[in-house]
Amino acid sequence: MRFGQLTYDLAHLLGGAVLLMSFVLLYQRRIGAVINAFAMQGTLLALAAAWQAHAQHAPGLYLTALLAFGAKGVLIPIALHRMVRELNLHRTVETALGIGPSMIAGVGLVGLAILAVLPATEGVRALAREDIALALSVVLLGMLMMITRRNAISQVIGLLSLENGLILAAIGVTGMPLVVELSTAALVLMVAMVAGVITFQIRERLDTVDTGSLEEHRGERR
Amino acid sequence: MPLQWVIVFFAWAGAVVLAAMPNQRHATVVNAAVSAGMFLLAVALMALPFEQHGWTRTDVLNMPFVLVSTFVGLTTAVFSAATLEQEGFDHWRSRAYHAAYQIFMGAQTLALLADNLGVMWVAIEIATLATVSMVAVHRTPAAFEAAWKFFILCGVGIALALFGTIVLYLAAQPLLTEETGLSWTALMAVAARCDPATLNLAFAFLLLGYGTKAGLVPLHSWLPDAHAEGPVPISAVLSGLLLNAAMLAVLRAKSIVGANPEAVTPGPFLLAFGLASVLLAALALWRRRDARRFFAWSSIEHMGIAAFAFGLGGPAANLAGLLHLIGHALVKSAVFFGVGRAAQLKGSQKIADIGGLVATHPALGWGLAVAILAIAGMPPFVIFASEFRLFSVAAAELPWLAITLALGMVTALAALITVLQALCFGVPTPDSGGALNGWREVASAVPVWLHLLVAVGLGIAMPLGLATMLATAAQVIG
Amino acid sequence: MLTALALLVGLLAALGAVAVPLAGRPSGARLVFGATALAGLGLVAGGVAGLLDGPSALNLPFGPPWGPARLALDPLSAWFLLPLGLSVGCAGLFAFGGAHGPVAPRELAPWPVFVAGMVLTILAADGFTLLLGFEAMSVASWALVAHDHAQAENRRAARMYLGFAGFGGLCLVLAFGVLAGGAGDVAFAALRDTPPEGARAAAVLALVLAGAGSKAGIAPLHVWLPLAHPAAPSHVSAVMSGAMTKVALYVLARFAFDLMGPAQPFWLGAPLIALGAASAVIGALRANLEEDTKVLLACSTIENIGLIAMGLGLALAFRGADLPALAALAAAAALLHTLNHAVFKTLLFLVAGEVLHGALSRRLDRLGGLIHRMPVTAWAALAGVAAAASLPPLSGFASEWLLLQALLAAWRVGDIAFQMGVAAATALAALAAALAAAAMVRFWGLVFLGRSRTPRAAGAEESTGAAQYALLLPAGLTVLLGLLPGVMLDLAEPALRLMVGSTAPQAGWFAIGAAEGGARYWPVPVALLVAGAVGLAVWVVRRRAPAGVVVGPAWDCGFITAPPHFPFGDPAGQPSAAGFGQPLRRMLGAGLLGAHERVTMPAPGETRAAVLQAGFADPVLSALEGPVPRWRDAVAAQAERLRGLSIRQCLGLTFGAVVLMLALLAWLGAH
Amino acid sequence: MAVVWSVLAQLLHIALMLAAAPVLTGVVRWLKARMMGRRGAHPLQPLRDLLKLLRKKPVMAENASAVSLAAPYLAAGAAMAAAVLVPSFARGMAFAPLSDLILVAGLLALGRVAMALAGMDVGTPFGGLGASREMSFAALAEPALIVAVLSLAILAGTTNLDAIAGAFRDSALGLRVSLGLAMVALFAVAVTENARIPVDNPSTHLELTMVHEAMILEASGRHLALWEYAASLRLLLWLAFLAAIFLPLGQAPAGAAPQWWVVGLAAWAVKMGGLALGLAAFESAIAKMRVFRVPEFLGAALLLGLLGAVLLFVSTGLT
Repeated sequence: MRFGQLTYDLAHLLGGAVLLMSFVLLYQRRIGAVINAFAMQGTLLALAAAWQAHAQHAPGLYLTALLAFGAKGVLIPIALHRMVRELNLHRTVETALGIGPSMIAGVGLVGLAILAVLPATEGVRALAREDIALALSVVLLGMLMMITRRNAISQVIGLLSLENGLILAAIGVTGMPLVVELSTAALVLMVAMVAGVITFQIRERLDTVDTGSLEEHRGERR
Repeated sequence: MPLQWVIVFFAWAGAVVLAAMPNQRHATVVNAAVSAGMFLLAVALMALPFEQHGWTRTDVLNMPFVLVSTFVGLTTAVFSAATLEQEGFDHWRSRAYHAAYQIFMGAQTLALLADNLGVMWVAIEIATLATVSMVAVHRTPAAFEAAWKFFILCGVGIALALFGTIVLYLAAQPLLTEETGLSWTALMAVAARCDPATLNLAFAFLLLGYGTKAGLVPLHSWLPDAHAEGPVPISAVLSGLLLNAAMLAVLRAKSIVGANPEAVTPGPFLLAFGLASVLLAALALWRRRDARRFFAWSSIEHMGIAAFAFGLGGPAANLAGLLHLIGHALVKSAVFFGVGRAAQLKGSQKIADIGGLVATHPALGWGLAVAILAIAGMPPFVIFASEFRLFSVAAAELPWLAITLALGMVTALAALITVLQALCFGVPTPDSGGALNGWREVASAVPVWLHLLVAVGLGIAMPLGLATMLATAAQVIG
Repeated sequence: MLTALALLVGLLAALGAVAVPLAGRPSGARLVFGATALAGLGLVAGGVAGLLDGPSALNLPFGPPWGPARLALDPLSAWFLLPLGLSVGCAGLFAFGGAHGPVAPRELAPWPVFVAGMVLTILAADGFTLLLGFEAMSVASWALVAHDHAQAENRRAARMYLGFAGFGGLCLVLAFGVLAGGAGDVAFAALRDTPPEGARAAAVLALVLAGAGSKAGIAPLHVWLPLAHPAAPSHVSAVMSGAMTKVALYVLARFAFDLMGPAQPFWLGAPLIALGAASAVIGALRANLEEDTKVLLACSTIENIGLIAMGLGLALAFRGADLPALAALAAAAALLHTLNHAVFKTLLFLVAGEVLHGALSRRLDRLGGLIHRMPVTAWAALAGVAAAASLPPLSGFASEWLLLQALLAAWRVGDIAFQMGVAAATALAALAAALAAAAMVRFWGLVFLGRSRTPRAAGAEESTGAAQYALLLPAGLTVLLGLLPGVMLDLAEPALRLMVGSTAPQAGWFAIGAAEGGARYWPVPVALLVAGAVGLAVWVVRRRAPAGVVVGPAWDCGFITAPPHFPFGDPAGQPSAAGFGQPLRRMLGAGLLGAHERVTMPAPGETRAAVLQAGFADPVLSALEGPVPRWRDAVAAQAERLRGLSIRQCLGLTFGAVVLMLALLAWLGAH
Repeated sequence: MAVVWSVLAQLLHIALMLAAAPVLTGVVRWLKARMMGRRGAHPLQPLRDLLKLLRKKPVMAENASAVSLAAPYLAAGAAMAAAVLVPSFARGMAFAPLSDLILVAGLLALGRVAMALAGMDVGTPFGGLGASREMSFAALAEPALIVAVLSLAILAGTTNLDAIAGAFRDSALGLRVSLGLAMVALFAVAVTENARIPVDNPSTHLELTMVHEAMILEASGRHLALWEYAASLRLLLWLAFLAAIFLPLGQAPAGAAPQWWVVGLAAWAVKMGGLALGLAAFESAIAKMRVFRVPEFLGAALLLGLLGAVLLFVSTGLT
């Protein structure tokens, strides 16, 4: 694959779109919009996976694409929407770092990701380099979202978006063995996490299961 | 099916059986029996020639850990059988606990035996999921809190590790075939020719990812609470086994990066993490009021020491690190048995509520006292040997870092002594129930002393075969 | 012989294990103590044999995971077996005599292990084995210090003790590491092949001083001694003071004179001399102020360890300045004082134990007049006291004479700064010796002379049998060693040759000499001279004076007569422990130990009594229990802020680590 | 033959020292009295006192132990032994090889300890007070003594008193600042050791200040005689010591024939007389100092001694 080829361009485009959606996630102020943006990102990821399956002639990746679409494009967003509705959560995103600064930090992280990948010699194929830079950016933005947003839902979505970055990296590498298994396993982890959020009915933040009981146990300060 | 997989699936089959067993008493026995079976299988595996086989491999590096891990698994199961009634489980939770225990043991063993880094990652993920559920099993707010923190932080950690794994493959991809891909053996073979910059990136993420699981500062925040809130046996296996598996994963990554002369030297990173862990833990130990959290912090310190040893590199320091991991697994689980049992007797795990154990419960009190001495690096236990080796190498190669490390260790030692005397000496605090009848009382103390005995044996009279294995392994890590 | 000694170590360790079930039996304790007493005898035999025979080495069939444990017996280690054996033998005998019925296992089981650890340290021929023995000795003695753990002060002592032990062990490991220089081979034979130079040598010495010094009680790492000794059972304190500190000095000597090689500069001895002098003065001064018999004796141990350290430092300096004969003189002083101190300090601690047993107190202010109730103990103690006060012709004087001779010759090293420093050290050594004499007078006078200060002291009972022999034996040895130091120096000759490559000036069996043709000390003629003079006085007095005495009441110095409920007189009418120490507390204590006195006078007309508050504090101990923990807690409190983080903030830490790592990689890639 | 002479000289020396001790004390007292304008007791009065005391039966406290009985003999014996070792009119006497300075200091310490213990035996407040002060002062005097000895030992190369005296007499050491400083230090030590003014007052029983007398308050009869005699001997031996080192002129050399002894004896008598005069003058001229000023007095002596040693290092370039 080289520049100018359709395979490459489309893969690159889809990867870029996933990254763009990460920025959209950071930009949104309302929970509902965040969930929708995440669904969009999941769908784009599924598309990227499907395209890679086609390009690499790896039928297993179709399964990954299907799972990604099913879980992240449809089911998890629906579950989160329901949760927001039923628990009557705040509809706005509370930020620890404002939207503007988050965006700037995000751009900085993308720059960092590129700088970190840059030293890779030309021996590694360009696609892989670009691909890894994109995926790394998505991962970092996901983490950024986790630590700069106060709402539980936003934080979970940050984690899920981080995981999207992983899958993006995995599908981009030609011949990656076990890619389906790994992506599935990662998905299981994420689903378990979402299930945890929903079961524990975590309303405000991931920190808080029941704020009242914490002081005695965790702090050990008397 | 090769024996490696037999062990893993033996445990998982045991998990299925245990999940279906309604009678808690029977389940404890079956649990111990399954663990005994695993231990025997691990011994049998030692007898077979070491080889790579599919996704798994047996080599000098992982077999000592498999042996120790199944041994600790067995003694923990025995301790668990003796004291489980103290945890006050209903039969559902008992089922969940036992099933999770065996799922964890299977996954843990698989993580150690895995040759394929992807399989290793999956195994560690399963182990994490199993332990999260075990930490939460008491369903108190604190337990939920601890489990949740554990879950989130380690979830992110292993996500990072997966990213590292993928990048690692990317680095080696032009040189690998689909069949051998992600195999550690194959990666080691081509490591020297891989793209160094990509390798660096991979190492960074593997170190941070598995380092989170190993509890290295600043990725450690989950560890103290997770160790303190689950049932007692879980603290023992978390500290004794899971940390080792994570550290072994770091070592596997380090050996690959280390094999490439153009990539970054992995040593300084490990040194930095190790030193940070020791220093922070040494200070944090002074602020603890909860006995189990105290020893959880001590685990952070010891992982830091091991990381420091591996960071130093070279056969001598690596041997020290391996010995330290093994010694820590044995001794720290003994400490958790002791302190957990004491907490059951006193009805509280606050240090202030436990006191004078040697006067009222000599076997337990002295066992705990000796175990804490052992964890503090007193002879003739294996941790003494490993710390001796580590410091005698470090003093010559990195004197200032060695002195800084020593400063941290002295601070930690003083804290350990203070707590040892607070728990074991002085005027006994009143018991609040928690007595065990007949054989259970004995069976709850035997694991402590057994571990200490083994630790002494490894410290000053290690079987030649094992010593040779570890020495070879120390050279493999590089 | 070495094989037999190695077996002895094994047997002692096994005895420790067997002692747990034995402790419950009536005769179990006697068996264990008797066996250790015999082991002490064996150690002395082993030491003498090792000095007479050549060196031998032995590789054990087990050891650390990377090689065998190595043992060796050479003259230096053989010499240190002598104080160890004598101390252990006497202490074992004392405990044997004092044991009636079952003893708590925690008091019995660590005892043989303690002894085994010390022997192993001395026999070790590689770093690991040495540390194994060293730390085993520390841990076992810690258990003994903590045996009466219901008392908070004992727990504090045990904590401090074990902390110092761990610190010391760590320093020694680092010293071995620096010495081995990365090769990681810590066998002594390999270490000797690569002697350190310059900064490395200084680093090794500093680490050894911190490591072995903290165990030996060299200032400023001496503070655990006065805490730990009173907490341990008497026979254990005797061995801790008499033998264990010597084992630490052995480690020091082994490093400085053997492993570091002979080609070291003279200034390497300077820190030893300086710290030795400081220990000597601090120890002796504290011995004058402490009010507990065992604490007093422990402080006196600090003083004597300081003197021995000075001897070692001088030997090091002389060797570096290529003055072998003087080096041998200083080393001889150190070795001889090691042996002498081991014997008389063991004796004195056993006396303190006997007094504790008989009069049920260690406090000077609760004793008194015991010479009437415990005459054998008193006279045996007097031998030890006189030796500790370095009075001729007892053993302490002989070795301190040698030390002073070495100090007086130290100007020959040449360097003007060294000369000035050593002149000051000479003054300090003399000060310490005289302070020790004052402390010993205070000890013996307050315990055995005067009137009983409590009814319990008045009703004290003396042990008979083995416990008494355990006092008489070292008392006799103190006299014998004092009269025949020449014999001991002859015996020490191979050890001196190993240390400094030369032998002490030969002066025959009945004398010791400063140098060829220099001053001599002849103990036996001196003893005869004094005896003759006393005999003359007796003869003259007998001839001229009437026999017999008139007995009357003691003059009450103007105090009112004691009321009838004070059958032994008014205790306040006798000098108290604090009162006896007052002159020195005012003269020296204020400067060195922060001693203070405050008088609170009631206003005129008030009926309140005037109060005199006096006290002192060892500055090192105050620092260890004051500012150091405060700094530690302050830093820990800062570190603890990490712990108050929420999960999100913890993730922030992870995130920060990732970003930092990536930035680092990017930077590394760019460069 | 030389052996016989040395033995004879030694015996003569012993007799001389034993006999001269009470006389010297008497002379000093007499001189002091004269200087203060009193007539003073006969110089032989101390000897008469001794004989009188010997004839009296001692009174002992009920709870006195064997220490009270034995200590006077030991103290007197130690003082005698020390006095025997300090050369007077001749060098190279039979006991010359024994006469080590540090040994002499040790023997004096032996006597001091015996006295302190005797003071504590009965358990009276004064006895303990005296013992405590005596041992404390000695602790401060000892370093000054040893530092002064350091200067001597550097110059003579040995601590043997006989050899030092010989070296100072035979080799032309000349006048040295160091020696002067050492002498001042030694003099201060001598004053302290002998319980003289300004450290202690040998003729006072004022309880606040006394040291030496406090310890022997309980002694009487023959015991008191022994204590007094030991004190006289100590004074004699210190003056003899100072004379032997700093005024070596006229001493009979080792192995010399008896005719030299006459010269030596005469010179010694003159020297001792001079020193006694000096001591008396010194004591008459100054007042007793407070007890807790003694450390400063002895500290100054120590510093002077140290200064002497250091000057020696510098001036002679002993490298």
